[in-house]
Amino acid sequence: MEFDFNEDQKMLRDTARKFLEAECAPDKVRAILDDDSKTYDEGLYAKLVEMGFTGAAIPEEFGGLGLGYLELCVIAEELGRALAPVPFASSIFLAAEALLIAGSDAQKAAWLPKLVSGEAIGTLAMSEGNGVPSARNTDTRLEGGKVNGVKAVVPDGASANLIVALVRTSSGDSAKSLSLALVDASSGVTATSQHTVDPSRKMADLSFDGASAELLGGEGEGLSLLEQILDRAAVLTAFEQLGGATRALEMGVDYAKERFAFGRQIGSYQAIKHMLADMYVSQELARSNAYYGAWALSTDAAELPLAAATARVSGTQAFQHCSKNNIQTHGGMGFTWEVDAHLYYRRSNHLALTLGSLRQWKDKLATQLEKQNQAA
Amino acid sequence: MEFDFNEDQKMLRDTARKFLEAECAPDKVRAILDDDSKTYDEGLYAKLVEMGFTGAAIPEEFGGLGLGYLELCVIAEELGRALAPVPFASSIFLAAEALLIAGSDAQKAAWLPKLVSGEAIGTLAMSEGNGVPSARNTDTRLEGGKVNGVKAVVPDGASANLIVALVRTSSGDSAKSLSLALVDASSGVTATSQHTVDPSRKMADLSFDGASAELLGGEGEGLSLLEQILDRAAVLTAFEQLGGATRALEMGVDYAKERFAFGRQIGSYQAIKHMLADMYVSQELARSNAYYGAWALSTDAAELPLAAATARVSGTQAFQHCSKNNIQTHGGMGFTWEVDAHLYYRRSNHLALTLGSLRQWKDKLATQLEKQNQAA
Amino acid sequence: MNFDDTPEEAKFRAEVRAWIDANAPKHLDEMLSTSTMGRSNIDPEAFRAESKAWQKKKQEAGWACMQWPTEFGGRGATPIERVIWSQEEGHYGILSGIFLIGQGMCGPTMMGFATKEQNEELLPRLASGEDIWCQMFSEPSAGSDLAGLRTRAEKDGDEWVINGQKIWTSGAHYCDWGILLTRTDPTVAKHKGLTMFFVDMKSPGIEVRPIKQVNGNSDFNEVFFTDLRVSDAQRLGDVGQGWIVALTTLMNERLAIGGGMATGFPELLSFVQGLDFDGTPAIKDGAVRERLADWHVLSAGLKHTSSRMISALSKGETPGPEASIGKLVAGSLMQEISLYAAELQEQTGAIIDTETAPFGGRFQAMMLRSPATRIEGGTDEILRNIIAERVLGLPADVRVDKDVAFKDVPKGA
Amino acid sequence: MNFDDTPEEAKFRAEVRAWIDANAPKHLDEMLSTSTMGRSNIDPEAFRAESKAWQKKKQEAGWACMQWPTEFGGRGATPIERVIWSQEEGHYGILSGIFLIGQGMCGPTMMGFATKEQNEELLPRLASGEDIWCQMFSEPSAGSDLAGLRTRAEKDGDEWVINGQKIWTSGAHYCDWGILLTRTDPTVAKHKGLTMFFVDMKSPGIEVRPIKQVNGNSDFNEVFFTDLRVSDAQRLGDVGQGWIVALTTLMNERLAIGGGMATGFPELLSFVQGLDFDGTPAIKDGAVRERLADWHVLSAGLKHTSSRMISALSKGETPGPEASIGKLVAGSLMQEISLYAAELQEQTGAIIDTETAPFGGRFQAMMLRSPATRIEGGTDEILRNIIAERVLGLPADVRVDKDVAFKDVPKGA
Repeated sequence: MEFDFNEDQKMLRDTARKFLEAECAPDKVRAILDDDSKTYDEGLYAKLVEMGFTGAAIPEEFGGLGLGYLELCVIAEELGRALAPVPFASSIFLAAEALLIAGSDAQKAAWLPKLVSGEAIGTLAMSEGNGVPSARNTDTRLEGGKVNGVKAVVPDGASANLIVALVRTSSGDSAKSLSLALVDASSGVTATSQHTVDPSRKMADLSFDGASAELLGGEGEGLSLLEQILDRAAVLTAFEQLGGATRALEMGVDYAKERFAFGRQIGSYQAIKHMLADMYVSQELARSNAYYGAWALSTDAAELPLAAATARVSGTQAFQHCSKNNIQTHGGMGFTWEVDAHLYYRRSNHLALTLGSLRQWKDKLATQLEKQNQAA
Repeated sequence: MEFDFNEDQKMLRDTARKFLEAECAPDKVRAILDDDSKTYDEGLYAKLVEMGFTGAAIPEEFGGLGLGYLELCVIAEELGRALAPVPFASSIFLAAEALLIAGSDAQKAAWLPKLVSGEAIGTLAMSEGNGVPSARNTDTRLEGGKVNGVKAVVPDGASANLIVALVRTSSGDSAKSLSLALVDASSGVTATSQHTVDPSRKMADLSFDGASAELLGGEGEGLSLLEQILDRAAVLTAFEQLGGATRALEMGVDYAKERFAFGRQIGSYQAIKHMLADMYVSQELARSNAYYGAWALSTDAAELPLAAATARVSGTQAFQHCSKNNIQTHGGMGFTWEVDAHLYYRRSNHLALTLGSLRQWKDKLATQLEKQNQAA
Repeated sequence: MNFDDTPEEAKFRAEVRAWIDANAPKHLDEMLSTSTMGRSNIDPEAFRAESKAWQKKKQEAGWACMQWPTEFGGRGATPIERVIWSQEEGHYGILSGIFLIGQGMCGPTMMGFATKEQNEELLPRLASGEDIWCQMFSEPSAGSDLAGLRTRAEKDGDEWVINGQKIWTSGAHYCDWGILLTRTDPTVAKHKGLTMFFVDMKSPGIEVRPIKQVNGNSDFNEVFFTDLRVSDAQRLGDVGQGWIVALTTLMNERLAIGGGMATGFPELLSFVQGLDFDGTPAIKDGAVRERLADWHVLSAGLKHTSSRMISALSKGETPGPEASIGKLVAGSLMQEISLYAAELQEQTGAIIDTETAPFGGRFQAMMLRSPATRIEGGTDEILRNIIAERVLGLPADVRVDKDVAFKDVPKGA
Repeated sequence: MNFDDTPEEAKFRAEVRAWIDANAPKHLDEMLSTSTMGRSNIDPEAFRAESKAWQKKKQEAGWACMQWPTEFGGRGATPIERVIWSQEEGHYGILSGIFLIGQGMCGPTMMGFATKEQNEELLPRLASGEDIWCQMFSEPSAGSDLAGLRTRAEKDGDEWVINGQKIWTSGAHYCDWGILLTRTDPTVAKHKGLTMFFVDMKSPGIEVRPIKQVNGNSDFNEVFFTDLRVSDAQRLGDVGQGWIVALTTLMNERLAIGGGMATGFPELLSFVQGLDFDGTPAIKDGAVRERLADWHVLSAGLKHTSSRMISALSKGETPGPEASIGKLVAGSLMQEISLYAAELQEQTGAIIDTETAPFGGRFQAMMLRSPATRIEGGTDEILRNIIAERVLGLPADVRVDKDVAFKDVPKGA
């Protein structure tokens, strides 16, 4: 059994960490956070492309390095740790994976190299702001190669050139009335920025007004393809969350060692020690669950839907728990703008909402448990 | 505003506490706990009758003192605190309340004086061991003045002379197919004792084989009457739970002051201090919620169903929380038979199950919130 | 057990109600009822003007500073009358927020330790809203451990020269006066070397810098003192007795806070009632029902606990440290509720704009404000210590700084 | 990242599997698979006989005490081989429970500190199951604070005379040998005055009294020493070095416990699958689904954490104090699951009889056993301290008993 990353992957982690420590210090994050006019750090994203990170799991024929998902997981953890203010997740975890899952050879050839090179930014637009993505909640429609409708709070919506959108291709409430569309955002798409909880990862409403589009995957397969995309993205995002959780825990531990009250380090008080110990526990469980997700993703195992839901719920809970209690550990300083603790709190809540809520994922998880147990 | 017990009621509390400290020390509880052949402490129950406690809320015309529900709440808290091993709750909170709610003058005159005097012990038999009491789950039937069927794990089932039973009076799954029956247990009823989590409050399966019975309340009103009985019993039991929670907290605090580790009282460690502080908080919230229930019960307020469900959930959670963490505070000694901590843990779990589970009561509570909000 | 007023209380309530009905600034009703935790829909200066106007009106009619003696502009009311007033004042009470520290904490401290002349000059102006006061105790390295403060005051003739820094000073940027706790002797144990003053916030040597909080507001400030000179006549209490004076101030803080803490529960219930999950009402979902039940238990428990305290006040009793449970429970509860509500809002739960966020963005305001609630005015950890030690009688933490000269206490970086 | 055996591991696993398949006591399958936490469906003496028989068979075939050297009856296996053995042994491993302390803790301590002759005489009998050993460290006033123990050993010529009391001694009533930690010098700081011995449990001067636990079992004992005489040759380590010796023993305890802790989750999932709420499948209820999801996250997290540790072992690394999370999470989880399952069982959840309780009374067994899990072998609080101090590097608690002669340390009543 080698339920761990191998030596090469660990070296990649070290490389990515050092790179991001140098290139993505908190002031870089704040530069995007504090500036409504900037959608992401273009310079940083260009360097990530240069490092080959965007193409880690994309086959060489489409301009990637073809390393694999384990390498991409390693990179995701480091991006999360550094709170990288770039559309990596939207472009790579969502759009590129959608193409890999459902794209024709021509679609892959047209777009994947651009996503890898950063020439194009992609994203996934599933929600219309009224709850879960479902037939009932989807009005945006694809007809005659044109998309019309509005998608709400799309991650990196204002930066994207390529939008994978959940659209209606026939009427009615059946799941079969929905498909995925590949929308070229160069015309007929208007982005309206939204102020959201984490302005270092911008979101926007997208209004489609006869934008050119084609089907991605079969007609009527929209929801089942979406599930597959989200399962993969959930594992990758779980690593991003894990990186954030780990860093928030470290910040809390460091502060608890530095800060004195009543003549001793606050980390010597059990209230603080045990809060940090519990953060460690949730972070450690999230790590183990993320690793299992990575194994399932990298081997395309039948366990992927359960592993993905478990990694997603565990990662979301751990990041929210650690970022929240990192603020608590910092006391008064913790809720100032000046201290970085809130950056993690923001990101944890952003990531908790972009791929579907805990409620949705817990429900998926329970559905998988039902299936698993019936099979056994 | 006087959201508190008055001076007379507080005097009654002192009297009851002193009486129970003298007459119901833990060895009395253990005498029942350790002896399968004893269903309850008959001597103690006789003395409680003598003190007038059984008749506190029963009108004078039926042999009671006619004081009121607030007085009964005060007594309930003290019985809970002392873990009194007697069928007080079954006989008074359930059977007597059922008679007061639904009984004819003749039924009340026949039975209430006996319940007050202890000549009869009553109980309520609702479940048949297959989940919530509902039409679907009820097979026991009343026909021609005779009851046939089996009721499961009835509190004080083996001691009861009078059984208020939920029975089927017509076929079908409609709620209207159920009624309450007043069953004389002197013949045609066989009790089979069950070993349960708290043997200081025995429970038994009851098999009815043509036992004599009559309707209690209108035909088809079984479930709605049951709701009313349970609402009242929930408030009274919440006080019993509150008494237990308070005592478990006190035990934990006392032990934390006495016990030394690493040269100081374990109560000086924040892990223990804060655990006890959290127990205090849940106990204090349960107290406030129980008081509100007492107010609603004593004034027959429209808020009773919501107040009862809130008091029930709060009381159950507080008692389970305090009894569980009292064991934890005691460390190794906490899980020995010899130390009294487990008596409270047992009782907390017994009381959590006898009037319907937390799940049922949370559901009722949510239903009341829906109604309240719709009305507002 | 009842919720009825005594005849005197009922009479008083009727009087209050009639006056408020005739005089309240009803043009502010909409703004006040949609303001949420840490965010109002009006700019701070306009808000302050409305606050001062309402305070002046109240004071002129004898409804200001209920608990103060009449000679200083108060009413000399009983504690229960004060509770009745605030029940009836309802959301107009939000306007009094900027005076709370001055009237609730600084005023009583002045009454205990300033001269009659000083009080006669300053307190009526505080009661009528003409002046606003702040309290300067906390420092960057003295939060929970307040007595660890380092701001130095050194005697120079009839004056004191003060250097140092305070933090978390609410409203310092618009305050007229403040009370200030300083260290006058670092060679004795830390509680013994403190001295209290009151100072004119417009004095030279005081610089105020706002602190931006996580939710973007700047309700608090840093205050820097550079050779600030304060007359010895403005000393409150004896030299070295500052800790005792500060305890008077803080005792009043806890009572103020213990009142009714917002939990976010009514908002959640109301939001959930209108929500559906892809065609099914959210409130029919078992998981939602369980959360509502669990949280109603906490929220109702706090409300009824508050009724118990009011009943005690009504009998002339003084609620003790058990009032700490209010903030302890409410702070975490609001945070949990805000995160859960955002979860139910799915992707739109990320929006923080009042206009476009679901439910007016109230849960997002709570999400960004509640972390501070769990810290300010006593962290969750300090509150649990207070309950454990003062209510349950458990032993205090081991204190390594006891009987050590302040200058020798380990302080870290 | 994979779950595959290396070729050597696969070969070893095949060998183990074949031997177990040919030799395991399959007549016990039903009893072993329905035994729950703290309760088996067979009487303790019969269980012990089966345990000894299986141990003897294993030892004769070279499968006992995997990690011990062969000269003392072990196999000299690698840690990963030991893991593979226990994965393959499956529920037959329950039979080895009574040898765990002896083989896992006492044996390694003896190897470190007893003479070669003593080990050659005693250890093979322990390996083959002929002898059972116990560990006598804890005392009524020395639990978490183990080094606060009071049992006195005083030198008398070539012997030591021992008086005092131990508690929580697993299996003392049927044990043949035990290791015993005593205080030989109360005038020095508490860790410095301890000395370790091994003793024949049948010696005069030893009295064993069983302790009845909350779940009705008596797995533990009190052990009283009255002028017990032990030869100085049975001393393990130097006089005053007992704490160092004990740490060797305890280090082995944590590894043993860190393995795979039962949580009750698979049982809950299986129970819920068969349950309905008045005609609707329980598993369709939102609240049930949320609990299953939340608890699966913990239970799967523990399982995969254990896989990570096994992977580390497989590479020759030694898992550290992070293994403490297993018991910390599993103990509370089992308690919560048991209470919730009883809740779902409604009134019948109160029944504890195996025959009549729903689901064989397994949740009730957990309800009465799990409080002990949260305490034994390190309380939740001690485990959090270990994680905070040894994994996260946070400072230790303030120690008032450091550098104080044991006799002067405050001990309460």
